[in-house]
Amino acid sequence: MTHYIIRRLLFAVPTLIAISFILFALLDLAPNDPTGQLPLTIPAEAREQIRESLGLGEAFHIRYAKWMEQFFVNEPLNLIERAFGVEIGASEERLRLRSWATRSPVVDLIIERLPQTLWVVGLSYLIGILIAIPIGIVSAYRQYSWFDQLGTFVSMIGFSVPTFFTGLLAIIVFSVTLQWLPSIYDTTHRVTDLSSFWVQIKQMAMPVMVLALFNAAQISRFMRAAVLDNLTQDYVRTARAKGLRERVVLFIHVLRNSLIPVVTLIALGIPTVFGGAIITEKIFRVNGIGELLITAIQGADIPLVQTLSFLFAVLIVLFNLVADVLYGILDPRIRYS
Amino acid sequence: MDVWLAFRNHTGALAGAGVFIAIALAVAIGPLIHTVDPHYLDILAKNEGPSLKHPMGTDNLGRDTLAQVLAGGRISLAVGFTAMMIALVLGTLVGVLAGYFRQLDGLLMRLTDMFLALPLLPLLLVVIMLFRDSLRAAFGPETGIFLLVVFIIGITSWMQTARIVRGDVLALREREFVTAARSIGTRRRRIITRHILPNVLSPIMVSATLGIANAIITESALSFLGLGFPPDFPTWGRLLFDGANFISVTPERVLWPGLAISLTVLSVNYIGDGLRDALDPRLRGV
Amino acid sequence: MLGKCVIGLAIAALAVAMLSTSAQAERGRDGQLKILYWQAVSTVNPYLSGGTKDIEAASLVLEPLARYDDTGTMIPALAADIPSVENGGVAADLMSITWPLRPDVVWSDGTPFTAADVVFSAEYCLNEEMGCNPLSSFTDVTGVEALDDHTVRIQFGVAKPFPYGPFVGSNAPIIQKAQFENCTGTRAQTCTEQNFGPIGTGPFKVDEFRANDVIVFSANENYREPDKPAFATVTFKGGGDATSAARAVLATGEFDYAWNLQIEPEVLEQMVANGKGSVVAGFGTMVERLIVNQTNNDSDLGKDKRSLYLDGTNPHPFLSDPAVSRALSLAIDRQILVDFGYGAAGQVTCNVLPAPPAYTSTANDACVTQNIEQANRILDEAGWLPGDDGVREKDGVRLSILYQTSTNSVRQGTQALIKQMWGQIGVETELRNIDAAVFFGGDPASPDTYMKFYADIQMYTNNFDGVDPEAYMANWMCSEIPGPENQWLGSNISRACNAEYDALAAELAVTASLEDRAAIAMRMNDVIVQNQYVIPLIWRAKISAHANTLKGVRMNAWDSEMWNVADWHR
Amino acid sequence: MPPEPVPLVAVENLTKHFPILRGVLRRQVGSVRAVDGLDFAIHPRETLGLVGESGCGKSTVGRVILRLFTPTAGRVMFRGEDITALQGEALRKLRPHMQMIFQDPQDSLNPRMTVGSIVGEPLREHGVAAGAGLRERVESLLDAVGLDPAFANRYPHEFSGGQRQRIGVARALALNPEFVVCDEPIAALDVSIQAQVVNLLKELQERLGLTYLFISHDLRMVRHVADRVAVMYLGKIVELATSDALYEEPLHPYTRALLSAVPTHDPEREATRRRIILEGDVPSPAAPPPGCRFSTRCPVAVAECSERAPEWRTLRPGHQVACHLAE
Repeated sequence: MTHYIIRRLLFAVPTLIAISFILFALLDLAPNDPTGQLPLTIPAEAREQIRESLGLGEAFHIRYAKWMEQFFVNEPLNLIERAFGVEIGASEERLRLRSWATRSPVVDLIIERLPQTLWVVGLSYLIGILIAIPIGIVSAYRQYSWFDQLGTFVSMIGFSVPTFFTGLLAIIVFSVTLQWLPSIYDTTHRVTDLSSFWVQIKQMAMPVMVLALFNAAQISRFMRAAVLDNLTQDYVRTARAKGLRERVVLFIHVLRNSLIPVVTLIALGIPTVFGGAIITEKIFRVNGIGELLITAIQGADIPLVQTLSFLFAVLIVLFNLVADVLYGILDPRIRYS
Repeated sequence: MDVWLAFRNHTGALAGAGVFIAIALAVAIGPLIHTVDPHYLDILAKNEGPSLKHPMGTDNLGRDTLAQVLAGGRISLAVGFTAMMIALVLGTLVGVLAGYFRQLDGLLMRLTDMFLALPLLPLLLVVIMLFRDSLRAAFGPETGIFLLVVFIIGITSWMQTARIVRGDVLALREREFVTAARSIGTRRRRIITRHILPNVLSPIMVSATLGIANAIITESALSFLGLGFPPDFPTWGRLLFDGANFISVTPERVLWPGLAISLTVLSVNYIGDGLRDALDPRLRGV
Repeated sequence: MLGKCVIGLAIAALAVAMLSTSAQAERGRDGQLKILYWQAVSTVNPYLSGGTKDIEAASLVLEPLARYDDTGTMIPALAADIPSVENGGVAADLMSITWPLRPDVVWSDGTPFTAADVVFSAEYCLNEEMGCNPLSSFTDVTGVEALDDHTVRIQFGVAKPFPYGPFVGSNAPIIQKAQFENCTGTRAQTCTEQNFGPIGTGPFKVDEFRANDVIVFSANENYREPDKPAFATVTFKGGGDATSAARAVLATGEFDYAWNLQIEPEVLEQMVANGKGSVVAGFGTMVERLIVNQTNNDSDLGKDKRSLYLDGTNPHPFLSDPAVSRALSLAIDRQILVDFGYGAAGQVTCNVLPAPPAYTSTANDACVTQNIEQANRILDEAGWLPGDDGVREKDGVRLSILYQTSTNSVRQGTQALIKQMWGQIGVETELRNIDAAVFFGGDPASPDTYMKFYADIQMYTNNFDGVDPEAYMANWMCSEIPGPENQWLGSNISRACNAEYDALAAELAVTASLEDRAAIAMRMNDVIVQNQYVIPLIWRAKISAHANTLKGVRMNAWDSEMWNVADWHR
Repeated sequence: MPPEPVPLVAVENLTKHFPILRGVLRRQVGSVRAVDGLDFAIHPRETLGLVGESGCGKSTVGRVILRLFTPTAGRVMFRGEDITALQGEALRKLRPHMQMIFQDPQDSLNPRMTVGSIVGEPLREHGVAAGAGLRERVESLLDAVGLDPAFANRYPHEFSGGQRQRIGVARALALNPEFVVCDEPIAALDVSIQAQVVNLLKELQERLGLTYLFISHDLRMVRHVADRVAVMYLGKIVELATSDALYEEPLHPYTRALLSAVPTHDPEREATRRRIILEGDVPSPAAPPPGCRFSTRCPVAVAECSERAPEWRTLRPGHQVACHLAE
């Protein structure tokens, strides 16, 4: 197993280098311009000068090499320095990855955005899973019962109605009409006591529920399918024939086997938690990573887009590995040696 | 046929098929009955509620919502199905090849990882920029964009299917009935089509039903980014998006396209369920 | 974290306590002000950003020497007075301007504001390695010197009939020398701390800045007017879209002020009906217009010819016929466009130079009324006759138009309406919308920029800063035609070359009298409009909304909307 | 013994090693010697039993002979023809002549196919029959294995274990093979059913003139079925004899140990039966002991055993053994 993991990690290196190159080249090709968002009144020469000042004058391969150095050497060193309060070499001289729009180090922006994304998107993922698994089990166990029909119906609605619509609906009901919940997320809010905690809960309620509905819809479908597949296996029949209690059959035998594919699926979905939820974040102004990415794309903030996309790629590759390892651990029939 | 008999006994599937056929028929022949031009702007009749002339009301430019929903349905259904088929075929192909042929596994799975890890938004921008003009010249603005949209959605949504299928194929390959087929002298192609594929059908069916919904919604996101069909070209996703801001002015504008999407997805899902059960003899008639 | 919160609470409590004890206005008495800019602020240094959002956010902190009020009149800010030829502040040869500074101003850190800060600000922007955004404000500036601690003279290389470019208006305010001294040239980009939290002289100071998310301001205790600002803190939130921003002020009442609400009027009206807030509009110089391509943009031409002027050898197959473009303009019912997409935030216009009033031509007002009949007649007479499919054609050329604009729902609606209007005169239209970042981006490699103009007609808004149209009107000179030789960076997007126009532009540059300047500018406007290089559609207002409890808001189209935030109160 | 006829199947030095890939670079660090240099022959119409503990490589032997695996070394002769290197279409052409019956009747039947199509698959694949002819043939096959031909439209899950194994048998017989590998065909069945299946196999052998390689760990059943028996230990055959000879007079200590665990019907013998308990575990096939592979557990081992591999000796007519001590 250890060898397998090391091998996969080694394989990940060329994959990631390939991805980094594709990303860099792709975004370089893309019809984007850092001065695109500036008003038309700014004259052309000023635009040109701004471009120059952002380092766009250099050749492609030099910019790529610089980017790689910044990403793999400079920024990690900065993070280490920050975390341990030490100084490694000439830290002031190090070239940092900077966002074009804000001129701030990209890493700082990401660190600033991560907490709210993890809270909102992470929580919604967790809640989505917690809702989806029981629904999936019961739906499959009582296939075609009213519960199953209702569950299928709700999850399909959840899946088929885009979040820009459910979010809007939630705002109209809970913010405009009932005036219960705020429609705008306050990222500067600090939880210090019970009442501020309550405020936090209230402002997270809508984005979390909207996203959770969407997540739950998807996962519950897979859970249901997995349980259905297992319910018809012979070992279930055998277990029942042995006179085991139905609860034991379901929870010990069926559930354990059904969770294998679902757990992998869940692991595969974790990078999306870090990636944020573009539309939901935008609607409720959670201003997390997803919002950061879409603003960067719209504002042609190439260094930010490149870095975020690549970080995202790294996470995906990593969690792919995690999913595969999990599969191996959970399903003893599959061996990696 | 057995499958049809079993499918017929599946109430949900039958109802789903009924609803789906109804939607498809409405979209196909509806415009022949309700002959209002969906592109016609009657600015004097904007934001109207339902009436005999406009059964679903009009939008803020005075376009007839029913006509738009019908016209949009043609595009959305076509996009949904074609894109789903592309994703399914690609995903299944890659999954089966990777799972069955050990030599291809590493390569194909790295490819899948790469596709999963590539950021789609910038990719779409580049692809559309590079190919829009040539496709537009070759097929006209609408067909050209249709091909592009369908291709893009298909090519960016096959990876999950591929992973799931591969996992199942890896396990299936070690099953004795596959060895049995080999010992009989069954050709590889047939082993895959007869023994492997039918046994990975249920995850594929689930992927397919989710895939249609995904494609219809992705199309709306594309329209939103200005990468999809021309702006005056209605699709369900676009109608829903354009109507969202008018939810309190003319709720019909979001109600109907929203309902159309949900009903389609729901009915396709039930059909998928029914098919899966009908295709799995262990579940048939039990 | 806890500390900050407690202090905030304490200030709020203090404010409430003070309000109850004394009727006299106290700084910070009205607690928190919540402002929503749906385009989030990315930096508080306006020299590094040309974005309106960033400039306006910075205007809470940084101040210029003079600013424009809501009528377009120049009023002193950090200056003691507005210099003019009459009061001797502007040299008779128009080669320099001398600003007297207020002596009583201190920075929010307590240090005095002096002429050295002004001189530094000019040097900061004029540094060639920096990539300064408001560089155009400093055009022709050859030197800035401090005559004494509170007098600054700006020297120009040419005679400047309008010398109020530098340090007037919020896009080029004064920054503190002490803070930015080590941030000049290439280092300007890396001074994150300074760029995110500039020390200013304005009513507020930055407490916390989160790029593209939120800024927390608090009242500047060293602000020169002791009873201002009325608010102790300002939350300046960003993100989302215009509709939901309007909702947060008008429907849910969560915020006090929402900026730039270009949304369908009926949606806005319905929100206003909640009675929580009001919509304010300010008309400046923004005109939504159609740009008519005077050159052939056929995709078969290849990149060496497509949409290139080539000294007039590449005319558009039909739009260069004045009859066609005239008919296109006549066929448009502009009032419908206003009613559909702008409501109170738009007016029909027939000019590319709609304001200030002294500059507004009345020669083209006939365009206000749609006239399909006349348009058809013009086309018939010019020999453009309907073909089998109803589309007019002549000598095998069909009146088929590719009409592009940026992605934005109002623009797409406008496109659809105009397409139908043109359909009535036998003109076929294909619509295309392009993401704004691409469309307005200057990437010379992209075929989709408004500068490349690979379409027959395109639509967008343009305007000019301040009140003087000289630079704006210079856009349509022959030398400004975009092409590969200038990386498509020319501003004459129509690609029209008119000798009369160039002569007028040259004349404007040397005319000092305001009256004569207005006459020339109006004539230039008429040349553009009557030749249909540009078809003006709508005079657009800046439109924002504020809560009914918020008093003192005076919408300003000539400067930052936040120009008088010090006067805002409950 | 009658004079030896030409064998139907013969293997010479049959070897199958599975590579062990280890480490980050997936280098081959060794191999699992599942089958290590076997020589034996199977004669027409006879049943050769192959017994041994699980993991000794007996299933691999069956699969290598059927060329489901390609041998690492050695030769496989079928009807006097070398089939070791056959590939692709040539191999496919050979398939009808040699078939296999699997251990797990559940797993060896595709749950998504009807019994009719499972049994009919080989016929269709080789173009033997189609349409009505195919159905007739399938029905007669089902009938031959004792199943109701009307069951053709049913699915495997509707049958009991024994019935499923009959389906497996029917499939194996569909192409009229001469040689059938029965890979523990009864191991997964209830004891009551085992006899039925074994009897079916015997009956079919007589009727159709089949040749069996009967792989099993059940010595009693093998005695009942097999004409000759080969005993395998850790990838090698240690003893080969007619089944009577082997059971009457086992020469190899391993065979003796195995037999000692089998209860007999003879009360007299049963009374004197002394169970030989083997010490220790079966060594890993990746690192078999030097010399005689059984030497680590052999109750009678001498020094020589762990130094030199014993020769394959014919001690009695038709009774071969690989043991230094046997005589």
